[in-house]
Amino acid sequence: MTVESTAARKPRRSSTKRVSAKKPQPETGTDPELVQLLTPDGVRVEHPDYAIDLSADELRALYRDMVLTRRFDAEATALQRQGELGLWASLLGQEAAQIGSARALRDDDYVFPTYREHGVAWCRGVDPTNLLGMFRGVNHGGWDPTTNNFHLYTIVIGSQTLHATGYAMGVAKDGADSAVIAYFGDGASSQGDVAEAFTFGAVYNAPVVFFCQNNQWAISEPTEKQMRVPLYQRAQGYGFPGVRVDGNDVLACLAVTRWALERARRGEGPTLVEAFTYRMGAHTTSDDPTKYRADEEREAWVAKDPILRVRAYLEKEGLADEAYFAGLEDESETLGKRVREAVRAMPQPDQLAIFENVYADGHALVDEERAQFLAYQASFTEGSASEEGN
Amino acid sequence: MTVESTAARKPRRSSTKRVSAKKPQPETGTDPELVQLLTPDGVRVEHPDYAIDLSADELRALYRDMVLTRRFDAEATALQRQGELGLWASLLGQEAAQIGSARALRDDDYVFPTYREHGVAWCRGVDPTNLLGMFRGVNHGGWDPTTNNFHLYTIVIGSQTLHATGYAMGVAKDGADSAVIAYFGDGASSQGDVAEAFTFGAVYNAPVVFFCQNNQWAISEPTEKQMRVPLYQRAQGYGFPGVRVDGNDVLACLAVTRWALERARRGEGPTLVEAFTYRMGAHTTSDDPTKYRADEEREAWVAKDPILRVRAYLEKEGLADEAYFAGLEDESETLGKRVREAVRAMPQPDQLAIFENVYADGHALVDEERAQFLAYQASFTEGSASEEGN
Amino acid sequence: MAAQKLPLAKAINESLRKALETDPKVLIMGEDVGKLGGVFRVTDGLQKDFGEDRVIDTPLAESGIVGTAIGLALRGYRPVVEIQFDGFVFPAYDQIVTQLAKMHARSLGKIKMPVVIRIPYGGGIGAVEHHSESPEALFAHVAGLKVVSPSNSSDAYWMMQQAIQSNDPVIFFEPKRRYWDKSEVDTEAIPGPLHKARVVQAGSDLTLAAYGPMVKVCVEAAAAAAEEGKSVEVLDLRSMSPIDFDTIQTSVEKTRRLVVVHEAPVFYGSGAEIAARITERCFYHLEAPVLRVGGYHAPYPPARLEDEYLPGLDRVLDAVDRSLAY
Amino acid sequence: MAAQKLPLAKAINESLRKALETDPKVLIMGEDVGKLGGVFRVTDGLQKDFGEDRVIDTPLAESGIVGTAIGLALRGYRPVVEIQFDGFVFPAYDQIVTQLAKMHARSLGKIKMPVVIRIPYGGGIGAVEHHSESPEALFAHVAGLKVVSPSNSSDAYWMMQQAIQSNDPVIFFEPKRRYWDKSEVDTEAIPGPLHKARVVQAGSDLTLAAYGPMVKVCVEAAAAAAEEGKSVEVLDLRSMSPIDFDTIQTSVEKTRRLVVVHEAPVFYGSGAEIAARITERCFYHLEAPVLRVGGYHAPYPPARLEDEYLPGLDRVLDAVDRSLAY
Ligand SMILES: Cc1ncc(C[n+]2csc(CCOP(=O)(O)OP(=O)(O)O)c2C)c(N)n1
Ligand SMILES: Cc1ncc(C[n+]2csc(CCOP(=O)(O)OP(=O)(O)O)c2C)c(N)n1
Ligand SMILES: [Mg+2]
Ligand SMILES: [Mg+2]
Repeated sequence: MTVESTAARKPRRSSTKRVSAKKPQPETGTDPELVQLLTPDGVRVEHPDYAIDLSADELRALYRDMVLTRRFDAEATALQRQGELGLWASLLGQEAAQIGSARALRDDDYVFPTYREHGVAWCRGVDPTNLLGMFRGVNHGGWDPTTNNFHLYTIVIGSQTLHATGYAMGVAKDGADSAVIAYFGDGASSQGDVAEAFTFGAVYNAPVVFFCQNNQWAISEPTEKQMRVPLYQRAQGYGFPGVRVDGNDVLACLAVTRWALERARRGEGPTLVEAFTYRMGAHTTSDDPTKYRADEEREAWVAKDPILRVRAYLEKEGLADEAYFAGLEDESETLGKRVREAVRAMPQPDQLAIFENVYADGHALVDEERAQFLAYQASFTEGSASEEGN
Repeated sequence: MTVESTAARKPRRSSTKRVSAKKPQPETGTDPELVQLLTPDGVRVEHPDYAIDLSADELRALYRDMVLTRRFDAEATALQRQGELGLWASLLGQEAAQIGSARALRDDDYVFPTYREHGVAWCRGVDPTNLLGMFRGVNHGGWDPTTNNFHLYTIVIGSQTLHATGYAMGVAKDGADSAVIAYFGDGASSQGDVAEAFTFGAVYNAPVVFFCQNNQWAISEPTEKQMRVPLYQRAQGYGFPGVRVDGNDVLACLAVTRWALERARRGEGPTLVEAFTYRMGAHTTSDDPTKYRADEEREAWVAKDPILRVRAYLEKEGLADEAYFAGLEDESETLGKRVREAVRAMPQPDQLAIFENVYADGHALVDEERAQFLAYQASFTEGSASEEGN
Repeated sequence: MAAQKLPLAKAINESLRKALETDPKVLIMGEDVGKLGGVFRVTDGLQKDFGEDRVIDTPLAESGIVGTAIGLALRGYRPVVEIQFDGFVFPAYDQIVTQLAKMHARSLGKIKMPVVIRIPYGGGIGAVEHHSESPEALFAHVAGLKVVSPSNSSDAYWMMQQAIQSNDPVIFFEPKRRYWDKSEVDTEAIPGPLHKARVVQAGSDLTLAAYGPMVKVCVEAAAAAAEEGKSVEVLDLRSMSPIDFDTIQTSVEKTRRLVVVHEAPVFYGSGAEIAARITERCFYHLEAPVLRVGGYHAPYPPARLEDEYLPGLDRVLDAVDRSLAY
Repeated sequence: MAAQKLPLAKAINESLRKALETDPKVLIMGEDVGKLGGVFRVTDGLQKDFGEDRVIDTPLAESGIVGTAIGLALRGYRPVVEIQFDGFVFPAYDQIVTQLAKMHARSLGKIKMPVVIRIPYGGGIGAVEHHSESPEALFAHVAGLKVVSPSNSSDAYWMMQQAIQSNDPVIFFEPKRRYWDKSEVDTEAIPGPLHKARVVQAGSDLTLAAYGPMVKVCVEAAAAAAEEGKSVEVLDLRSMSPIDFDTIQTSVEKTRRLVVVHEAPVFYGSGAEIAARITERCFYHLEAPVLRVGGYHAPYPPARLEDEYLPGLDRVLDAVDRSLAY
């Protein structure tokens, strides 16, 4: 490796000697910036600004959502390994952030996910098997967004935050009191589109909640490569509040998102919620995290598992008994089985689907190419028929 | 005009009733957020963080810069009216922001302007007539950026902030202690590129100063259409300091920019400086501000004129006498005359310039098209020659 | 208002006004479209009459404009977005290409994207860099978009009506140097389909095909050629995606010669697609290769060179002569 | 290292390593290019050996990546930028088209822009949306850019060397489904010019012209055609801007038939430009219109339909037959 010939100069600063930026990632638990209502050990704590009071039923329901989501997610990972899916993006570790925020929503609220919001989809009532079509490669999005007010997964990082903001502008125009939530990741926060969404949201005072799951990784890049200070602080400079919440605490995520949605409904404009969590798995099934992160980091986060802490709490408080947990276990297995079978049964899409829906009102060239395609296909059938005839 | 049939619904919030955002534009003079060292009346005030101590020579030099810049700018406006330029973007009112910040620079610092930084160009030693080529339509940028470390004007709003950041990353890599300054406007602050520049600047701790001239207008749009809170506050959320300075106070602009540049040189990373000023003229000579803003607003800002306050100070303190002002007047007129003559003398560019410099290493098609063009042109000469021969 | 003479810009203004009146879901969005009425005054007076909720001055961020327009369309609105100049559409290119164009297909037809993106385009007005470009090929190549350009006031009026009614995204290129050209607009005439080419004038020796600002030049060229006894048919293509190849084919089968004219650079331009496809369709009819006249493979030059860069009357006639010489 | 068999991805890796070794101004930038070595491992091991100052993991912002690369180039660096997938280049499109491409001309030649933008492109790997596209025409239309694509390991190695040495911005399209294909690389062979097409195999009845991933398909098609007694010449164009029309013309003057093949949609694709220009150059030689085989005017389909969407052996042969039938 050649070295630059800068020896003659006397640099007052070299890039390696530069003052290192404030580390963006404080630890959970002891961080005053972080809203927490349930500690990793399952102890309920109070927060002055974000109170929550849930019935046993409601607590169990949140727990159930998380367990079933994780089970579904594990099944999808397995299906990818078995070759049934081309790819899977696991949400492992982010169940609390997703279930907590999604359960704060009303039916008339609208959700703009990225590609990892399987728990949110679950809460919206999207059949989990519908999520798998795009990962199997049979479609680019297998559900009707308007049925559950749950938009299609968006892969181009950050784009959907603008769609959410525009939708929210429309909600405001309609005089409705619904709210909109846009999910995005820590990596996405670097995209210009997200900044523009903040600007439009602020300027039009749109009823939108920007919900960032900071899972501390964007594929192989830690958050230090995206930001120098915690993300939630960015909101203030755009003129709306930002809150950092323990993303592995389903109660805190629920409480903070509720508050943010209420602000939106009251016409107080956007909020940025940064759910501080951890991507416990690989980025996707194509990824190999051993290339870039230490096992110990993951281990430390297992202790903060979003599901275990709720279970500990439920058990400690006697809010669920063995029968409940066993029943849920059965339900999980049934879900896994149903998903497995549904995926395997998914039909190969019709070839002509290539030409469908390119336009809503049609396009002469698409018609022409479809016709050519059909003629071309037919030439084989004829050809092979005549060959068979030989 | 048809009205939407929303009468049946009971909106809890209509878009017109929404809570209005905090007004982004506090008044100068009394604003604790605003760094000021010289009041509109020409009174020197002190600021705890930004001290400055200039000799009479230095003060007069700043004054001279501003006066000559304004004179040049007026000449260019006149030349546009006379049809010598296709367009002109006047800096009227922004002289202090430009001269103050530019005089804080060292020769080895690098400047990335937008299209209105005529005062900065002046301080960098770019011959003013060179600025006029692009406005006359003879080139897209008539100076060698590396001669004066002054990049070409950039018209696509916001783009240059990323170039500045990249350049600054390179400075850091080289171990040099130069700094980089990126100029942009209040409107530009909405562009995703500017946000990305903030992110890259922060993450790489690049020695770059983001210098926004908030002249309160982006063509016809007031800053309320771009932001909800004062822009300087945005920096904090990206992890570096932001300062608002009285943009009509050349001393404050100089002091704050110096401080920001020193931070950059010391390896402390980016700074956002928001120079709060006012576009006293039209956006460009094509613009008609009477369509969108009241005369009174402009009048109020005349009282805060950046040049008058320095003159008042110089006179009050006896730092310049009548002879000085008269001499400067002469110098201004000479400059105006020189610019006028130089513009009129600018040759029509050679037609073949179309094909020059498209590539550094050439391109077969450009060569082919150039040859065709020449042949085509030649066919006329021959044609007309033969016609003449008739 | 029935038939009247209007400048092209005013025809669009009237068309937008009509749309705002007719459909409460129609919105106008863009930089400076409000009080200023846009830098070309195309939206003049609309905010005053329809309010800030319908005619929206946006932040200076093209990706944001198109991205929020997509969101508004999802909510049931029909946004008509203005990009201030051709050269400033690129920050929005990602939203247009990866989101707007694909949303209908991605959603298996569940989502419609009735978004119009208005772009004043082309040169000839002596402007600075980025204000004179013709990027239509960069949109026409992208499936999911429709791309059109009117050449006269009547088309400007009616094509805008049709674009707004379309359930597909339409990139609407407005020939800025024709904004001030007046021609007849009949607001009660029932127009033909949005994507159909028009025979501007019939001819038998050669076909000139153009769209937007170049139609006028071609008509002038045809007149000049007529003086020399050459009968030139002029087509106004009106739509760059889809392209009405049938009309071109019919014409070429008759004239046996085709010259395509556009301001955009020839290399990878729409003339290439037309030449390729018409040659395939009319291989045995063509007496000469399809010739193309357009911009060079060079950045749009400084204003004082644009007359050399733009395909003008003489360059069109030169191509006509070269074609006829085969 | 002299001649050896390498997968295409590894050849690029070696080429980048060589460039980093040879020129201290060369930088690698992009998302995940560091420890991970990129999602395709093309930059594997480079950060380890050359440090974080030379091989730079960037924030997730393509406009920022290209924009700062421009700044670094202004400072004298030679950045080699990775865009993770074809479908993610669009956020950077504005910086590429309005800044990178024009800086040299805008500065009257004072500023050079030696920036390489690497884009893994094309389909065939069963990926999700945005991971299989072929947007080369969207760059080739833009003056100031050079656009190339290697089809084999040797070209991958050498064209990358040449692209990095170029003082012009080069968009370097890497055929991702060929990343794992091994072929001979001689790191001491002196290569021909970057923008010259190569006759892969000679033939006399018809010319197949392709680049990147489609060259292999065309070679297979030529073999299949040979079995039926048809002699097909195969050209690897290697460069989409400039296009080496001379080599194509020479071939077509001999074979009198041309079929252009690419994955990108046919409509406004590079095949259109080639068809138009070759028809003009070889009008009296062509026995059949230039035919084009490529993607449809539709978004790249879900993975389980890509075999139908991509031009495969049979579709190429179909075009060969159709051409020969004229
Ligand atoms: C515009 C764009 N660039 C690059 C990619 C490739 N990519 C997919 S996911 C990803 C990382 C995203 O990180 P983050 O936003 O933190 O979300 P997470 O995956 O952690 O949920 C990248 C770079 C993309 N999808 N879109
Ligand atoms: C990307 C882009 N969009 C739109 C424009 C058209 N335009 C030129 S200047 C301008 C307003 C800029 O406002 P601001 O950033 O405040 O700078 P100022 O003109 O006030 O100095 C606009 C919209 C442009 N040049 N670039
Ligand atoms: Mg992440
Ligand atoms: Mg401004």
